[in-house]
Amino acid sequence: MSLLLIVLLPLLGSLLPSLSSNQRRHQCALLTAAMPLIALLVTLRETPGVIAGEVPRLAFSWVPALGLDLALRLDGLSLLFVLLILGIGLLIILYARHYLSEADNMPRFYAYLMLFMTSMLGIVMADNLILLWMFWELTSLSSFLLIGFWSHQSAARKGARMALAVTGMGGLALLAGLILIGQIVGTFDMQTVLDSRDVILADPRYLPALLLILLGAFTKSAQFPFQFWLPQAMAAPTPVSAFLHSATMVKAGVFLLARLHPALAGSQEWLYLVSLTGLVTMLYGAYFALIKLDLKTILAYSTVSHLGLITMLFGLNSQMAVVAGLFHILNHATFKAALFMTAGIVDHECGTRDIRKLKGLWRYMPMTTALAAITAASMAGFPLLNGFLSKEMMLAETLETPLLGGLAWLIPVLATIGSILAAAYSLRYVRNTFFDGKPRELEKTPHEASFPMRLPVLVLAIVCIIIGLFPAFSATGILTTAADAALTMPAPELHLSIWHGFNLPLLMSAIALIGGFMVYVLRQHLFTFHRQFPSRNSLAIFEGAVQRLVRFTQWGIDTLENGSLQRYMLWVVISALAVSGMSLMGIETLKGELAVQKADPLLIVGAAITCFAGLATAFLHRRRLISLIMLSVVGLMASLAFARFSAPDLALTQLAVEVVTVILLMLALFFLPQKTPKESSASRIVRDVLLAAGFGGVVASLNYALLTRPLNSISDYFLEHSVSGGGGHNVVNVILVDFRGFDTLGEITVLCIAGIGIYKLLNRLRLFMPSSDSEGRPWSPDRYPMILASVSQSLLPMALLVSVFIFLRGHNAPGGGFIAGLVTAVALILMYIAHGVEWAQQRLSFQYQPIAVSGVAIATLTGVGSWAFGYPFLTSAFGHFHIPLIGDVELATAMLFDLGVYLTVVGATLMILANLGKVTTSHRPSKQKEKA
Amino acid sequence: MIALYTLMEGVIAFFLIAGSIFALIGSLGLARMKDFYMRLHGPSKISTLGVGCVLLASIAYFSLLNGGPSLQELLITIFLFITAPVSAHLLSKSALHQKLPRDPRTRGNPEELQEDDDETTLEEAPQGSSKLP
Amino acid sequence: MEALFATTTGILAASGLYLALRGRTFPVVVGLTLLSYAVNLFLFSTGGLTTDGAAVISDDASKYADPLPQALVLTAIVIGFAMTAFSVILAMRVRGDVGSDHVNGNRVDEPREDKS
Amino acid sequence: MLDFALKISVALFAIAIVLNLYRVAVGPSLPDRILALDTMYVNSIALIVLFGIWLGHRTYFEAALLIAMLGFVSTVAVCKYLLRGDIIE
Repeated sequence: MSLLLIVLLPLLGSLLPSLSSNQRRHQCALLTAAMPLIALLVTLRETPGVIAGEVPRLAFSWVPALGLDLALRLDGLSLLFVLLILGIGLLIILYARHYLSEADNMPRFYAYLMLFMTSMLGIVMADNLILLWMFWELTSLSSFLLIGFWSHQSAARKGARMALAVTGMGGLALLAGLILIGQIVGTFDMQTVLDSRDVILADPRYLPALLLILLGAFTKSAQFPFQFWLPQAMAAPTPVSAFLHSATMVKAGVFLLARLHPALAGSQEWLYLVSLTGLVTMLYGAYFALIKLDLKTILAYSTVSHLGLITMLFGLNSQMAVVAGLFHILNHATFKAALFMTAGIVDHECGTRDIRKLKGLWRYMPMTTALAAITAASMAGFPLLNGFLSKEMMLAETLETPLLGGLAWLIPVLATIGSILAAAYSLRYVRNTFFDGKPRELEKTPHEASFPMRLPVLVLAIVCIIIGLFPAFSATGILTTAADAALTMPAPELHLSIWHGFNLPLLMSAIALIGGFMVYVLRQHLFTFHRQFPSRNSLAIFEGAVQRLVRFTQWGIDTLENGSLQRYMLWVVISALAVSGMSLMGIETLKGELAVQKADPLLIVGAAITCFAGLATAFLHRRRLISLIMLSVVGLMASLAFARFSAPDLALTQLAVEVVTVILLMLALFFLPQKTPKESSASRIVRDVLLAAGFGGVVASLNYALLTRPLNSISDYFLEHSVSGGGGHNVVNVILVDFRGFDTLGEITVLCIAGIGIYKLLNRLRLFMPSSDSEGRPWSPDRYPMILASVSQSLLPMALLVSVFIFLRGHNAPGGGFIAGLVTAVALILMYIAHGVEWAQQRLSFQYQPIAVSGVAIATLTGVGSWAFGYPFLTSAFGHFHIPLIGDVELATAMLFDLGVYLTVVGATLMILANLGKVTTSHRPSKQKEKA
Repeated sequence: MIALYTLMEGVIAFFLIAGSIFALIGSLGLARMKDFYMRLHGPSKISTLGVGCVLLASIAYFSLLNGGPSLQELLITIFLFITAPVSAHLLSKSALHQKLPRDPRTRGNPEELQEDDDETTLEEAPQGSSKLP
Repeated sequence: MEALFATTTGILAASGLYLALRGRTFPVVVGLTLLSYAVNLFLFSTGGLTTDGAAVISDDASKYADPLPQALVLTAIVIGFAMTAFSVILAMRVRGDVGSDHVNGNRVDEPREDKS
Repeated sequence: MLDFALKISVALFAIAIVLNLYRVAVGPSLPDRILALDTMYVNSIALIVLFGIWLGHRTYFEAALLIAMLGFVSTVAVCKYLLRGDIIE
């Protein structure tokens, strides 16, 4: 349970800051700090157990179908990172409290920071590959928010976007790689994956999986050639940089290397890819750290360089190298966080980070100078500090690597060159900023930062010294446990001490320090050399690529999506034609093996009428009402066809819908022009006729081919089980309300939503109402013809009776909720037609929206009800009852479901038609009014 | 018993034939008559009668088949007989409203058709001559 | 009979498509309705054309019409109505907001008397 | 005898429907077309009933009933449209 606390407390912490206002900054910071502090205490309580070898784990099943579990673990590796994240995170919270200015929205900042911390903790504690990836993507997102925190600055926005694009794409690659691993191993469970190294290495999918995972790790850890996003991310507020680029974000990549080290490492591919990338990155970063002029950019490139160093160590396939890598992760986090904070202090107090303007700050801020000097010395690998220890281990490991075979000597040489550069840029950072004369052109007079702002730096500097002086006491325990988790076998015995005697690594360290000093002294030559190269701005290149992409997509949109429905239709139809035409060409003969039934004369007449009416609908379309009448003929014929081919339910539905559609279209036609102007060009008409003919031909051929081929239907199941399983004799209805009840539920929901959408669309719609028909005749003054009014009123009870009859019998005879609902709706619409909206509203004193919604609710509740009895959703129960006059009625829960269908259909149909009728608001001339 | 069946069969057949002939005559009238007012007669009266006959045949047939009175078709018949006049009334009302031309030999001069100065018939009427509100 | 049925479906689909390609909202909606009739007939026919199949389960029935396509088409008809209604209201809304009933949203060539 | 009568009857009704379609198609006025459509509905009822007699069961009874009802409503709606333009006011 405590594992969950560690992850969830910071998440809770991301909500807490918003409780406090921006003005009460102390309160806000305290609230924020409380949660990670508790989480840190929880972690510390677990620490002795973990160091003793326990691995607390926790797992809930989340989406078993995807292999996704909410599984957490706290092994040594996780512990190291959790302590770093929480510890440095707390210091950052304190620092940010004093760093942020009054104008910055502090609660928002803390909320983002806590969200980021949560996702980072999730990564390091995840015990499931997919879960790990989820948190991984969360860090990309939350770091986007953090880097772009000063969203009014263009650089912040662009830097954030670049970071998101690069790490996000890497994240997708990582997902693909992890899925491949999951496929190879058969599970996403972390422990199983870590134990299956032999299986993974032997699988042919190992290389692609490795490449994809490394892509994810390298983009996150800013390895060459993806290093460019990290310096751009320096547009973030300094606390963010200090957190993201020391202990967290970029460490996620190297964490992943360490985490999957037991499963993936050991192959030649791993050795070359990882260690050489790390080596190149180390040199590249170190070189640019020496060249750059902005304090934070210098630190950013040094971070790139150190990450390269760690990556190289993980790549060396040596156990001690892994230990060294982990040790350097710890050390780098401490000194780099501290250095970023000193850079922030300088920026905060002097208003600039340009190394050319800053000089001699030690006069103004001696404490900060001392702290910066200590931590920078650690970065340079100065003895008695922690950086020295891990760097020396690194140098020792490079001496033993088999990499490059006969050229293996190259590795330690290059590593030493990297160390020389590291010493040089560390020296430059301290000397150019804090010493070397007096500051020039500063906007304000610098002074020492407040104590709370220096406190986090002080803490980290002390940690640097403690680890540097007493490594065996302070770091051995946690490093050994962490290494245990990152290695397949127990970690090698670790002898951390300052003095190993005179040996080659010590010599290399000495060369590095002396060489670094010399490079620093001679740096002007290097700068001159560097100026010969044209400067390449990675941001400009990236933004240029983004602009080109945007232009390309804009071009695509403009070309394809020009706002013309006709053109879209054209493309849709042409592609449909192409696809179905192609499949038709694939069959040998159009006619299948089934015997053709003989057509009787009645059928021929019916088909002829249908075809004629269909064509007439198209040809007479410019006279809209006539076209509509022709459409009703087609509808009538279609329902007769359904009746003819043994589908009474369909015939009923088709009839009812056809009438409702005609009423609907006429209601709409009142507000639209009565005739369509002649505007299509002759060539357009020819094109459309050809297209339509082609379409019709394909549909007809497809239909014929289908009809003459034997059918393999699952319907026999429904026919067999309809009575026994669904308790109804009308199989169509049983399928609707029972077998496929879930589909029907979806469909009535759609109907309900359509009705509500229409209600909303009609809201405050004002349309011109013609006062005369298309021939200029004024409308008849007789609003409600008396004969119609009185007769229709007497028809209503009959119609309602019919609909109840159809509804009740629906399960066993043609009928059911859909049809009964439509009949009821039509009967009520007749009242509207005969008596008008006002009359009907007075007598039907209910709203239709609640009816439609309650229909969906009843249907859903019926489904949910079966849960109460321990059955799956929408299981039906039934029994038979005999009701006089109506006959044997089956009362099933399906009936209740059908009632829901009925109510939805009534409600939705009336919602559509009655609301459309109501659009005519003003009173128009009428007989009644004239009399009055 | 067999005689009764034969008799009933004859009755049913008679109703069927009679009904369909009525319906045909009604539709023939619809197709052949000279103006709308004449055409209205056929379907609204004779066709309804024809369908009524067929429904009677159906009642007789199913009564015979089920061995008892089967009156459900009566519902349709009642429905038809109530609604047919109403639709005919509405149709004639709209025809009068539209001032449809009538055969010159028609006797009587209904009020609705008196100011018959509109030269254009329905189908050739120009589009868009309605006045602005 | 099969050829007849298929031809009818094809002609209805062709007419519907021709209308759907017109430039004004009303013919497009009518065309879509016609097209949906054709599609419903098509879908229905995938279960085969049964002339005197029983529609409900009974002991003396020898053959049944395929109920599954029927159930599918039944809901398709109702949903088709909802879709028609929605597109019709959309057409009205466009007329109210844009002042034209052209499907491409053109504001041009609207007869004067239709402006209110 | 009954079989023969049925066939004759169906044929005559089919001819009647074709005649109705002719009127729907040529018009000339809108009320003509509506009247013809209404007649077509009525004749369809007869056809469905005849079909029921031919099959010997009354599965299609509801269909006939609904045509009677809905045909009326649709005729009323179109007439109201011709008279008032707005059918629900």
